[in-house]
Amino acid sequence: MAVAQSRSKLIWNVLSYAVLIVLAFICIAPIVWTFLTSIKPETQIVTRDMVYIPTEVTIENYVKLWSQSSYPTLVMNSLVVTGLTVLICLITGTFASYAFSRFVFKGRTQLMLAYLVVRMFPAVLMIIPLFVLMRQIGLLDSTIGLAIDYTSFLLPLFVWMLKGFFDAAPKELESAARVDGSTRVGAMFRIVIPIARNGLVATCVFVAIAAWNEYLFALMLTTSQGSRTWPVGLQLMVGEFQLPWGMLAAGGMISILPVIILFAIVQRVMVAGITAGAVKG
Amino acid sequence: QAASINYWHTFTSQSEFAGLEEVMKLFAAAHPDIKVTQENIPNPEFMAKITSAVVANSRPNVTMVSSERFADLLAMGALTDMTERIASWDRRADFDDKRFDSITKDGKVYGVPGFTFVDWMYYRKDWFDEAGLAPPTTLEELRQAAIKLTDPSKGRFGLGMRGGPGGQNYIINVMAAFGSPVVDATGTIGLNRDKAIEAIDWFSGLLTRDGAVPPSAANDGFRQVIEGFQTGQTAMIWHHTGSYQDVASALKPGVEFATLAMPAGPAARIARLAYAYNTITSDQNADASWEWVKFWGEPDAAVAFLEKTGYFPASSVAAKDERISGNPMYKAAAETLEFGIPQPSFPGYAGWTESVVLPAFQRTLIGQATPEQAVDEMIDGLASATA
Amino acid sequence: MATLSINGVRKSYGSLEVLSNIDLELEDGGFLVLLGPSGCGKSTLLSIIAGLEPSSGGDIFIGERKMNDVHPKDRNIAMVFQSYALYPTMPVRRNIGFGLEMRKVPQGERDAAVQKAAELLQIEHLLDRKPGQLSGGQRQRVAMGRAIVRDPDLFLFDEPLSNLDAKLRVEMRTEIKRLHDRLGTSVVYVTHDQVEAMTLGTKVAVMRNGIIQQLADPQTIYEKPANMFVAGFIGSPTMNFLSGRLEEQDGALALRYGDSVLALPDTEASARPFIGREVVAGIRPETFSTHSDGPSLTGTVDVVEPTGPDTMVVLNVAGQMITARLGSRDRPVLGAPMTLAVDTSALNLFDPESGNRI
Amino acid sequence: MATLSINGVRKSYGSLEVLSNIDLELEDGGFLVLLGPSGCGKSTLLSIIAGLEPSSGGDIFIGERKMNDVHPKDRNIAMVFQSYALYPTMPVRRNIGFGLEMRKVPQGERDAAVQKAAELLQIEHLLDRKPGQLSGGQRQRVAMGRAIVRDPDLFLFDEPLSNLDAKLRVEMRTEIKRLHDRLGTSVVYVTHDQVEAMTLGTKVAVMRNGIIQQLADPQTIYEKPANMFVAGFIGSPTMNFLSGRLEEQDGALALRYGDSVLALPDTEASARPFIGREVVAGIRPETFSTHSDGPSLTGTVDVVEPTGPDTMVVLNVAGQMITARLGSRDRPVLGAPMTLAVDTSALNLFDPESGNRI
Amino acid sequence: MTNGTSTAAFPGARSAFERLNPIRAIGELSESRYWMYLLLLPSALLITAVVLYPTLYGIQLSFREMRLNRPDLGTDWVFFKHYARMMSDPIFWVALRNTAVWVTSSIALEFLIGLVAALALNRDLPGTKLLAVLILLPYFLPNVVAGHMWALMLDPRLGVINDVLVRVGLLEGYKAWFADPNTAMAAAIVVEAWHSFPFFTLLILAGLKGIPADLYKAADIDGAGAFSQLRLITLPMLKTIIAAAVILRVIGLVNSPDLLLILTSGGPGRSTQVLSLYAFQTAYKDFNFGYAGALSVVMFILLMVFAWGYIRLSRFNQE
Ligand SMILES: Nc1ncnc2c1ncn2[C@@H]1O[C@H](COP(=O)(O)OP(=O)(O)OP(=O)(O)O)[C@@H](O)[C@H]1O
Ligand SMILES: Nc1ncnc2c1ncn2[C@@H]1O[C@H](COP(=O)(O)OP(=O)(O)OP(=O)(O)O)[C@@H](O)[C@H]1O
Ligand SMILES: [Mg+2]
Ligand SMILES: [Mg+2]
Repeated sequence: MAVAQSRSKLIWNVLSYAVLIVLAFICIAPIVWTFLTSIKPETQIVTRDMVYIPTEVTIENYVKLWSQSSYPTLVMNSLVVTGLTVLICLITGTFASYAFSRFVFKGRTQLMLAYLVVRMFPAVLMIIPLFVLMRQIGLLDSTIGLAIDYTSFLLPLFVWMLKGFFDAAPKELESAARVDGSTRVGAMFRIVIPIARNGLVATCVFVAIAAWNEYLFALMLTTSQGSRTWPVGLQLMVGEFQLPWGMLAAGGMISILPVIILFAIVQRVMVAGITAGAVKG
Repeated sequence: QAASINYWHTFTSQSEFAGLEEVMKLFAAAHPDIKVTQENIPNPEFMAKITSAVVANSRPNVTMVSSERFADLLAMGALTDMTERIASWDRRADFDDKRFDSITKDGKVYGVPGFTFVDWMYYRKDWFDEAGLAPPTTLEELRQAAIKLTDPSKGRFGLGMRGGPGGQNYIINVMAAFGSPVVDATGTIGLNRDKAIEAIDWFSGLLTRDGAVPPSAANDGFRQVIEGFQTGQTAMIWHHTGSYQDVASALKPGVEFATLAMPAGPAARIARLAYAYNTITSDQNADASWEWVKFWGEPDAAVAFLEKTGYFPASSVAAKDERISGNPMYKAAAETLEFGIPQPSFPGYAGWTESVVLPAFQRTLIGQATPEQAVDEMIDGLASATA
Repeated sequence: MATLSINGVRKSYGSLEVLSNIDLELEDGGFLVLLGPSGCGKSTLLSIIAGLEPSSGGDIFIGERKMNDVHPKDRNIAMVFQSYALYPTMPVRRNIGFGLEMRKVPQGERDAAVQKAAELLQIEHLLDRKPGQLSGGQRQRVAMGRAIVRDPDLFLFDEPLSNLDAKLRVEMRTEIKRLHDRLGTSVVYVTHDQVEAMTLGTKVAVMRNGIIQQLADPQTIYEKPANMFVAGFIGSPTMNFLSGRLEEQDGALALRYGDSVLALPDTEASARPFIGREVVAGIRPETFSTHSDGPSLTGTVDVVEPTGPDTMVVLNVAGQMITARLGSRDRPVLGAPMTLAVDTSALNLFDPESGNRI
Repeated sequence: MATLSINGVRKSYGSLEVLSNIDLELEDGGFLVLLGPSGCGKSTLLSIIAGLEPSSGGDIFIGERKMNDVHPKDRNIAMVFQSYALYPTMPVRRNIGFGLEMRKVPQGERDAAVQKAAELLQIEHLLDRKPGQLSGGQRQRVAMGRAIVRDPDLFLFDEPLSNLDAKLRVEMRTEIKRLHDRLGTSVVYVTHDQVEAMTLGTKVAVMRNGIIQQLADPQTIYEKPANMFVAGFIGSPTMNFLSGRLEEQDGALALRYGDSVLALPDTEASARPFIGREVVAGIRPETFSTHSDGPSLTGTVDVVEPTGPDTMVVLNVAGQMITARLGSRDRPVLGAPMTLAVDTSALNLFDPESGNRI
Repeated sequence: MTNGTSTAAFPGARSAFERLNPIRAIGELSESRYWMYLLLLPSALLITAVVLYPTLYGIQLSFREMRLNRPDLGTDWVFFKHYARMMSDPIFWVALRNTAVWVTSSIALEFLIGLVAALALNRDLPGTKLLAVLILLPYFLPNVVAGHMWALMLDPRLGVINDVLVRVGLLEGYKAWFADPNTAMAAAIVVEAWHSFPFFTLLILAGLKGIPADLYKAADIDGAGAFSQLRLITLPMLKTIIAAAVILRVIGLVNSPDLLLILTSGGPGRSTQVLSLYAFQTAYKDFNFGYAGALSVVMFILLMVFAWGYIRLSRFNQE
């Protein structure tokens, strides 16, 4: 026999469900609409009388999208760029945010601000010099070059976010690990990172999504089909003197697919959660 | 000599792409030693990208340049003088001299026209017939017809006004039609304040006074205007030949809708001819580039392109193609070719129209400014754009 | 196994000095107990020994090796943290074995060691839980286990038994003693339990406000406290301080308090210079008895508190409150006068001005 | 101020039952001490009383009010957590005053209360620090302060003094007693310190594996433990268990162990049915003495352990190890035979099969 | 980070074998006093390499005459000419005001919804894992797609939202949300909030998981209600995470014109013109890189001032 939960708890639970369901509806409705749009023929999209449920279903938009674009190449490029970006961020950024979180040294605040400053200069004006730079080091029009460009503004995001999560992990645990014979890096990898795991994953997800969806830099700094990414490809499929609703919608659906798959994997890791405790005081 | 060149363009839609591929295929057959790699760039970002490339000195060999971009690109030094090559080109005679007007500066020619967009208007033939109205030939007739055909209870409006992105060109046209061209016959740049005010007052009045325009006009771009027409919410729209396929896909040509040359204003009849030129933008492999540029002038290529896209050829030879001359709907276009003029073109023009003229006009639409204020804003903006 | 020497170690947090000029010497295989009031700097000192906190000055040697610039992991120290500092993401088994894992001890050997430690600490059944699922005392034992599986040069224990019940604590104390006897590893041990201090320590350091008050063997600390602070701090109930004037009576010393006099043994030669001055006599509550005769104090019974095995009696002796611990069979009557014999040989005299033992 | 009744409370974590059928009754103004080995469920019980953990069954009443469905914040309870649970982002002052702040006590009043509690706990100088800058004992006192500033219906203390030094602990104990006397608020108090249990508790509950073994006043728990577990758990050093056969000699009871016999007082009428059977005699170490005569045990001295005030002696009595606590002036000789008198009136007999007191 | 010399500099390296082991070498290095600088080095190098030149380039542009389509004007230094012009440029001031409205409203809305969603999700109620995925979906859509989809849904002719509102009776007829200066900004903010609130949800959720449950228990006992717990425990504990998230979002919103570009292009009139859009247009429509550079520098300075003040106020970096 489970003792009845206290009433206020019940109220909060009900409220939580209500909030979540409403939010989920708000979030999902446009996406559902996008999906519906993607399977409607043009005549049911551009019409005077709203067609909610398509009376005629077509996959033409997807077929066009697939045949017209080199979707696999584009997605592959996007995956590579996203993967590289996340990788670079993980390698360099994890260390940096750990340093910011764990050490007090002269100029720390200033340096952190400096990392932010990097993000502050409007991208609009960064493009030309970046273009020049990338051409000089021969990385123009390459996935690695693009990943490095992304890193320039995603790395600060990564570092700043992750620092918050590192801060939340008790310092004593590292002390214990170090006495146990672990080096500082060892303690970082074995103790701090597992504790900050949720935050690390969340941060990586952001960087990945930002890289996955980035358009302007990808357009400007890649030229050949071989290194173009999916958002650029998507935009290009949408001609100017066309009414591309169906295709645009199909493109939207296709473009969130890989992200959803990725997230489904990540989600499992994230919700595993950790039992905090063992820390007095 | 084996050479490889790259070609930047703004072909993005499926049909455009098919046309391009066709042309490339023909070219490859004719010039097996020249390898063309094409790169498509979305139209809105085209200038940003080409600017970056020019500044970074990493230009493509050949670039597609539309007339309104010519002046800016030339000023940036992006284009190469092609006068001599064109003069000695055996197909030069296929083209009317006018076709080169908007790619010529100080007697130097910088490109070869690929195809043409011709300004015209679409109207609901069935509604006009029903109301017993004749197709308008002047702007005032257009206004009267628009007022008559407006019936908000049925959700019908007379004119689909493009007051959003891209609408600046029509504002310029209306001002010119009222006697205030941006560049006058003598080549002087400037607006005639009174005429311009009159024009803006008339144009915005279609919404604010006559209510003959959908209230969404201030945010209506190409898409909204076409959709409004397709879904039977507007009786008339202004556009160019490039949208014919779209309109015809939703409405029956000759029955539900028909085309018409642009009506005349009090001072002039204005319709624009816009060309997409191919220009050499890099010194490297210039000869190979030239082969590619002039290939677009080959009737075979132009017709192949037309077949895929329906875009109006620039070459007079190609324009005689039966599929164009045989289609009554294209009559208006042929008519317009006679009196149509290119858009004004000087450095800063495009930017001024987009970032000054359009917002100023929008402000009259939404009641934030009077026509006088809007025109003053335009005049000031023009002054600083050309300062 | 190594000696530990600490020379002039200091530590400040900003302007707050929490350790000033600490000197300590611990012989190889010694067992040093740190005692002191809450906040006196014991944990800080351990952290500095372990290399977890930088000191603001001074040197630390373990064995012959100067440790100032040696990293914690290379000091080969095992430590129990006051706050346990268990790794929340790892199960108990891995928590305990972590130190061995870090030292690349093969899995099998490690498992055996963990198993053994867990048995000793009576937590075998908890090995697969996460720390968050343990009770306070269980967590503390895991923390303990993490230290004792190792074979370090030096053990640092920060109140390792504070959350255990008395019985378990006695058992654990015995285990620690056994471990120490067996391994002969030097130990620094912080505790608030004086029985632990007395039974485990070969040396006891009493600290106060970051200063070591006395460093000696437990017996000495107990019997000959260096000053009134140490005297008052050690022992429960705490030592009685009876103020009076030191007099010479018939060649022997005596303490005059109020109208009465307490004869002192002759041995206190060092006390002679204080004759005629105010002194404080420190008398432990357990040195009173109802049985013997000899020097005695008389007062009225103010409080009687039976605590199981003993009975605490507070006597009002000429206005000064004196606590005596008597056997449970003594049943004093509240408000009645009572005379208690004092074992003056266990008595200490203090200079009330400096607080130091005479 | 309120009574507390707990009826048949149970708690399981998954399949693990940590509390089974707990019944407790605490009178208004009572002081209940929970004692029990580590992991027996004391903290869990407190959490359930506070409403922080849902119980798996049973009812809780505070005063007349059934609390099962009452939210913790409405139970008007003050609690000291074993893990302190200080708010790391708030300075000490705010930590202590938080409960008052939540109850909308005006700033001035609150500050005064915090100040007073801080003085009592000797942490006035720490009021503006964050918990992270405190020593273990200081943190514990802050946790304590958070409870005592309030005026709740019920106090729950979970080992509130475990990290304090002996002297401070005595002072705090006194303060708690005083607080309790002054406010008359009911208290449930978990401790491992038996002196605390004995001096503070009006009632003591001894738990084991989630079951209450005995609930009685401290004197009874100490003198008449309900079973061998309680007997062995309470008292330090722990009670001696001497196994033997219960015999009748000359109409009086006696315990035969090995070749010897220990005469028992006649009072143990309830023991008569056990005559001729194996029984266990529980003898507290402090009931031995060298002085008196009467019933006695003889054995060889196996271990001698001086611990300041006392000397512990372990005698080998016919193969059974018996610990005696003697005065510090008794100096037994290792390996020599020794005879100790036993106060048999304080002796308990247990049934070795059930473990219960006879 | 090669081994050899570096390990030799630190005591603790024992054998030649160990000295050659790079993992061990890094381990040794990690104990050195300069470890934090070493940790920062790779990221700092990367950022400097990629960003220093572009930023300096942008800054120097702002002090020059640089109109790509007017080579006749040259590219001389003009010092503060562009800045002076900006002060009397009404569009700049309008854009500045709009930027402030756009950024603050969007952030406020995103944060609020994000927080509420995270709190609700953190209760770990059965079935909410699915809801969590649904709630995070909008963030996965590229800006391009999200913008266009909302443009379609809010369309004055084809918009499903208009249709629904009309059917429910909240609207008389279809409304042109983006053609009315009174609703254009608000509609854009709603779209932005819809698209980006999961950013806050995910971060706050991850942060919430790290708060020890004990604190809430203590707060329960102390009598803190749900709201007090949120205000006094949860938010302070999440302070650094929230502060970082807000700063990053502010920077993101100030700097990227994507969504507004798709939805309104700054119109109607200038009612949704923001600084980033203005700078973009100045650079790539007017080709006035000098002025665009100056606009960028001003945005940059405003952001700096904001970030600095914000860090100060939120005591972000204090222990
Ligand atoms: N989350 C949990 N999951 C499983 N078992 C748990 C959990 N929390 C506590 N326990 C177990 O419940 C039992 C009772 O725990 P509790 O904290 O009440 O013990 P306690 O009596 O307070 O012990 P201590 O004196 O060590 O603090 C312990 O054996 C513990 O291991
Ligand atoms: N980060 C800090 N900033 C300022 N003061 C600190 C800090 N950490 C500790 N202190 C102070 O240093 C002193 C010594 O702390 P320490 O933890 O060594 O005490 P302790 O002797 O272990 O006490 P306890 O027995 O209570 O654990 C304390 O007064 C404490 O308040
Ligand atoms: Mg401590
Ligand atoms: Mg407990």
